[in-house]
Amino acid sequence: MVEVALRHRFDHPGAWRSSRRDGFTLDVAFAAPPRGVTALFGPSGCGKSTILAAVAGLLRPQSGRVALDGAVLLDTAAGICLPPERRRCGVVFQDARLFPHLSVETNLRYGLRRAPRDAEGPGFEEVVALLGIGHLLARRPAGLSGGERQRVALGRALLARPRLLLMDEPLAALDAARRTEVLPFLARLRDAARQPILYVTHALEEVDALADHLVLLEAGRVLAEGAATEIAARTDLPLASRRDAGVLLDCTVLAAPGGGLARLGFPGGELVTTLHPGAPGTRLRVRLRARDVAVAVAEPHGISTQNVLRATLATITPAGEPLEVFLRLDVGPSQVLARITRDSLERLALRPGMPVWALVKAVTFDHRVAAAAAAPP
Amino acid sequence: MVEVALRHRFDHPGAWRSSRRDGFTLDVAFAAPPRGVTALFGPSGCGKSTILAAVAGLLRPQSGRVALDGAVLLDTAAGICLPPERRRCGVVFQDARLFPHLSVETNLRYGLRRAPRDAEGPGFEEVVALLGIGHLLARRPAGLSGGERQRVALGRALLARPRLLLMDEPLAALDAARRTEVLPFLARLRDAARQPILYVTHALEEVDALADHLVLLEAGRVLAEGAATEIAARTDLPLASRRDAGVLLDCTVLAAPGGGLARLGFPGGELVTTLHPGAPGTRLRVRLRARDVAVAVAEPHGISTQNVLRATLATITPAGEPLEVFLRLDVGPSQVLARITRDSLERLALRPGMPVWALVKAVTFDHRVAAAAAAPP
Amino acid sequence: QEGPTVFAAASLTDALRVLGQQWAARGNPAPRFSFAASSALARQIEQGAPADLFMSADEPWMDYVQQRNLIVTATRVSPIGNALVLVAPANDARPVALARGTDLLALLGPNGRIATGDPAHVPVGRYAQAALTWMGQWDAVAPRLARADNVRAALLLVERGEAPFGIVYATDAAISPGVRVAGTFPAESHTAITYPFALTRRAEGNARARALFAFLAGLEAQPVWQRFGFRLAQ
Amino acid sequence: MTLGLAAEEWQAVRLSLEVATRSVAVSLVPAIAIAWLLARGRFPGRMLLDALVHLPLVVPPVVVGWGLLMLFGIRGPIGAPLHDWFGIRLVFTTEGAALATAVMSFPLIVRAVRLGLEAVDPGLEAAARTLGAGPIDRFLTVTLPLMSPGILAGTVTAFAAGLGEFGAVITFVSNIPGETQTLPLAIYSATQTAGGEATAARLAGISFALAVAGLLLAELLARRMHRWLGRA
Amino acid sequence: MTLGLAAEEWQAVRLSLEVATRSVAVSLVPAIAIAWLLARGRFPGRMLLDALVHLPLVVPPVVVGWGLLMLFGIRGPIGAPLHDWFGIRLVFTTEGAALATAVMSFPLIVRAVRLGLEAVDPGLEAAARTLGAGPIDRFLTVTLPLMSPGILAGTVTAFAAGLGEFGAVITFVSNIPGETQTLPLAIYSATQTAGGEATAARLAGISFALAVAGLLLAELLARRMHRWLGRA
Ligand SMILES: Nc1ncnc2c1ncn2[C@@H]1O[C@H](COP(=O)(O)OP(=O)(O)OP(=O)(O)O)[C@@H](O)[C@H]1O
Ligand SMILES: Nc1ncnc2c1ncn2[C@@H]1O[C@H](COP(=O)(O)OP(=O)(O)OP(=O)(O)O)[C@@H](O)[C@H]1O
Ligand SMILES: [Mg+2]
Ligand SMILES: [Mg+2]
Repeated sequence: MVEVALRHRFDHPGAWRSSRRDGFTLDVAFAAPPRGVTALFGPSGCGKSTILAAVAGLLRPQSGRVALDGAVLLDTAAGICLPPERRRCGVVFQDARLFPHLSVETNLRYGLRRAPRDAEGPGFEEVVALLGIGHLLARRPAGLSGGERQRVALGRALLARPRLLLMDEPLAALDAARRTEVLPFLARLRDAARQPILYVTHALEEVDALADHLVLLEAGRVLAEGAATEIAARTDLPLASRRDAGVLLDCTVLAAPGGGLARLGFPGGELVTTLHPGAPGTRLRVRLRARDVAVAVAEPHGISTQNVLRATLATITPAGEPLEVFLRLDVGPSQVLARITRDSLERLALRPGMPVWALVKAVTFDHRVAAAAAAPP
Repeated sequence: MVEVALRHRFDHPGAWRSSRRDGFTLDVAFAAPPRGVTALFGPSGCGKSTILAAVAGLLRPQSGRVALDGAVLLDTAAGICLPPERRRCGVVFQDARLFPHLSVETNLRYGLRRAPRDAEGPGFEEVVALLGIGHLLARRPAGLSGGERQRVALGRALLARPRLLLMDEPLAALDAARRTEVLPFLARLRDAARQPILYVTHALEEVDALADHLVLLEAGRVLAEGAATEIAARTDLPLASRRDAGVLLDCTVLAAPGGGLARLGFPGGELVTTLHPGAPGTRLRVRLRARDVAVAVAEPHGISTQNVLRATLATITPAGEPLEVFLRLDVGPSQVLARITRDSLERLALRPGMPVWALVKAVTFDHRVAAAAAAPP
Repeated sequence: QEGPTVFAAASLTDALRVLGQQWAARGNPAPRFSFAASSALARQIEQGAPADLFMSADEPWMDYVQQRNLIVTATRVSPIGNALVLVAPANDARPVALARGTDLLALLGPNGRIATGDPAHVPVGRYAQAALTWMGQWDAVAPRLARADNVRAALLLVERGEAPFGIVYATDAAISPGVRVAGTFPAESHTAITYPFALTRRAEGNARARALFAFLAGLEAQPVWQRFGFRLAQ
Repeated sequence: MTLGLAAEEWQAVRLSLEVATRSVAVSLVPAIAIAWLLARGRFPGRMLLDALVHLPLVVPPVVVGWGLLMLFGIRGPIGAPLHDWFGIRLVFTTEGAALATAVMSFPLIVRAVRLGLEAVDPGLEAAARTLGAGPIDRFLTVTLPLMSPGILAGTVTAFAAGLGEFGAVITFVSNIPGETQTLPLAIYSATQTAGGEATAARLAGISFALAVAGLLLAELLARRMHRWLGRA
Repeated sequence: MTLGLAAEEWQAVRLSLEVATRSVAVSLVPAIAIAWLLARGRFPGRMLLDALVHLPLVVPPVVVGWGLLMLFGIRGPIGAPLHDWFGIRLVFTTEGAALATAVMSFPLIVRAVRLGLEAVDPGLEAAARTLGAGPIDRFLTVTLPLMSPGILAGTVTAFAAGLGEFGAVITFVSNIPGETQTLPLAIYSATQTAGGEATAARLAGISFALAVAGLLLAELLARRMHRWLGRA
């Protein structure tokens, strides 16, 4: 359990001789579960890095408290402020921050050598294998590509045997191709890590692939906090106004996709997809974007769309855009969001409680994100 | 008309004492039309920036020729190599490169003051209004946000009255929110510019919003070159293996969307969308992603999907993923791609020549990109 | 009113300051002094320095400028001289008899040094070398010399107790409260210590310079020279 | 307000300031040029030039002064034509003191300016080129302003060192009050006088105070400059 | 192979190298400490410390030598206990020459080291902290290696300046062949002798050659270092 409560104000003196004094106030409190990834999600400048710095001890907030499984790292009221080197928070920075004068191996061992004897964690070989960096050990950081660099940074943080892992947009500095390359390693690390992870990002696909718990931030405040699937399903948050808004479905692979389409089961139904999610039993979370869900009032036939799910229209809510609405559909115990036009709403005379069919194309899912999200059974 | 033909090799000496000598060879030739935006599109490290540098004169290639409307800027065979300051190529760099010691206004006027007397181009006030930077004129670059900085850089390049505008990933350093903020200004600039623009990017949405002509690069070579719409419609290029592959449709706004859905006409059909594309007559290009197109062999009823287009199945081609295929659909004279599973292909017994219905949700289009892509009538 | 410019050895500083004031007090334009090492001054005169009078601390550097025809040879005189003394720190008062064969090394102890000017180029060092050679001590004492840049620096080393002995001019010993004269070298132990004065070529027709020269080399200046410990030439 | 200083000593203070200022003034432009050559040039004799610039640091100041005397004395290969054709005499003048000081502080100023130049982002110069600025234009409007922190640092160090320059000055231009007797020479003269230690210490104190003032001013300027360049 | 040099002159060369090397060796650690204080410290006397460090640059070397004699002489407040309790004597010894040289080149070395330190990315130090490295640990394993180009630059400048140091050395330890007669003192001696010009020029040439060698070596080392730090 990671408890974080922080208050801090930055004053921006503004230009010289300007009397304008604007600033930034951070005022947040949240708790992250003792295992899994808690994503801090929000737009640029909302205070994500500031929170991470305060947790790591690199910034001393004006007031606040940070506790990790009951151990107090910071408590301004009690005058406690452990220095970073005694907090045992492994940090993965956006810009890797590998030591340029040390080889990859020495970088990796830097934290390991300084970790307490009795600290538990994966061994050197294990981490190297996990991240696929065995062939880089003798090289210098300067010769690495961006993606390789971030993988080494992940390994270095993990090998310091931290009690808490902090990651500050570890993929933001990478282009799309490199991001795709590193995302699966992050997912593996999430599964291998025995400690909680605070993961800062402003990319939704990283939340989809990695986050169990989500803290939604805006302008220094917490907008919402909860399980990632719950938050994604809410239509009252700024998240919902994104074009790619939609629910996250926790699925289990039902049929081995040996050459055929993968069948994913979720409470209340099944999805047929062109994903390659691994062996049956693999757990997998997929984002079902609301805009990719069509509804029909009669069961359609002769259509390429492969997923036609029986559902009940639960509620109709606005969708940010004036011409669109969200339909919340109950598919068994699960909920699915569909984005349709007000026009269609009227044309089909949709009312809450009506039985409908939800139509989802099998090709609609994001292969990269899903590949990363897959967790072994 | 911009003619570019370049050969250049970088040797990477490799690590010290390593005998491995790898390098990078650029070998490209292409011609950009005399007006509009030509996008150089390709993955990181494929040589895009190198091409731009050679055109601007900041890099002297081992051999090559660059001509602009018949005027030779570079011809290694003839021993011609104009210095950058005499090429009159306005460059917008990824990192803005504003002069930190000069005010925004002085930055803007830097190139203007050095432009030939008789050079034509928009006036200072015009550019400032176009880019919405009037309120920044007295400020220093250091105080600007990333987005503001790029807008000033755009203005500075434009005011130098260049014969050719070169932009090297002007949005890459910005986060999603800032990108959205600057994209419309780029679109405005494209419409206002009287000179050709070479635009380097590896973001497909920027190609969608801006590019008329596309040069597809990979590992230092030109893979394909042509009108952006043509290239997008091809299924034999690496582009097609992207999840967001699909055709670009050139549309004209038919109905004013005063509170209602916008009707966009394209040769052979109409699309109903929730976009806000401006007054009737506005021209607009939208990406219709293949994965968002479903097909039906019988006309569906009672379905929320609002666009049901009569089409003829022209060809069936592989789609990168083994379980998926592309259907090329003729909708009047236009072509649309649909991505469906092989499973559906067999289930519906689809064969070339069959009449089908193409199903497209009205909410499927990307509002940000479309907003930027809209050109006044 | 610009007075004449006098290039003078640094060891004449104190006395010349007083003489300059006296000269000015008589209604003459105050002379300008440039105090530095005789060697530097000689070279500067060679390079056209605006010196009207040259007052060297030793004869060889005056010879140097004379050979190069830079002075009015007829004016060259050596009106004052000095004595060479062995000094010790003021709190360590033991007279030393300076005669042939005196065992200076024994007096110096295992580590002690004699501070004096560098015999290679500082005049006082040259006189010291001659005197020590006369005493038959040169070979023994030479490795024990602390060769200073100028007399004052050598004096300072004794004042601070760094060197138990120093060989300096009587004039310097007289005005330093930190040292005491342990013995005076016999006049025959070294060539006479004299300060040659001369008018430079450029001042040949300069009446003011000639007048000042006459004053400094003449009777009126003698009390001041004596006050500062200089000996008058016979 | 004489602070217990004789008129001659005040003169030395004034002269020292003048000499230090003039030496910085004359060496600034060549130092910038040489720093540019060393940082940007790719020519065969670069290392040799670098070594030559360091020369005054390596040989004793007296030797530098002596070398200057040989070169610029009215019988010297440079001094003779200067004197005969233009009537310019450097030896034993304030100008000469400034020259000697400039030569001595030259390595320090070049080093600082060079570091400042190396900190200039070549990307900004490239940007200026694409905006139509030719070599001199972009040097003056972009490179020079951006390297100004280095120039400032060099100026301060050179000024401070100029206040203390002794060996080269006394050898080259002698020790003439009001003309070439700067503070360090006055200090030297004081040490040559019986009981002159107090005067020497007082003058050294003034020297120190001047240098502190210069450093303080530079620190303030540097802050302002960094803000100006947006690096604050 | 005597290059036409007398044994005594060879001795001066050897001694110069020794003095310059030792002076750099003794001043390196304090210079790093002071550079660290000046660059990172936020304490009231920072400006004063900065000025004090510059002091040897500002006052004439002879005065520095004189000051050293007052402090480190056997009657001085530092020299007396050193001598009485530890039997250490600095005046007239090679160690003393190294000390005087070290003091004189101290401002140069501090300045370069400080620039090197300011170029170190504090982010890397923060990274080391989060990996469990305490203050000394991270200074030794991260900060120090990363500031090494600045240290190298400072070492070279100080070494070059050390080869030329004169005024402070001759005043503090005087000129004892084989003990304190370094190259500059030998050169000075030669220039003060009528007809010594040739010897002086020859010795100055050796001085220059040594400095060039040092600079060359440093350039090579710097390149290697930059590659090592991945900045090539
Ligand atoms: N040292 C500082 N001094 C003053 N203001 C600061 C400082 N650090 C951060 N800020 C301000 O605090 C706010 C939050 O910054 P922070 O870096 O935490 O944002 P972020 O959410 O991490 O953004 P990004 O996604 O761009 O990294 C910003 O407005 C920023 O300008
Ligand atoms: N100055 C250089 N020396 C050596 N190699 C270089 C140099 N500049 C570029 N390269 C190499 O040339 C190739 C192409 O580089 P370029 O910068 O043109 O790629 P790009 O397409 O612009 O990539 P990005 O999208 O990352 O900016 C890369 O492999 C790069 O390492
Ligand atoms: Mg951040
Ligand atoms: Mg590029």
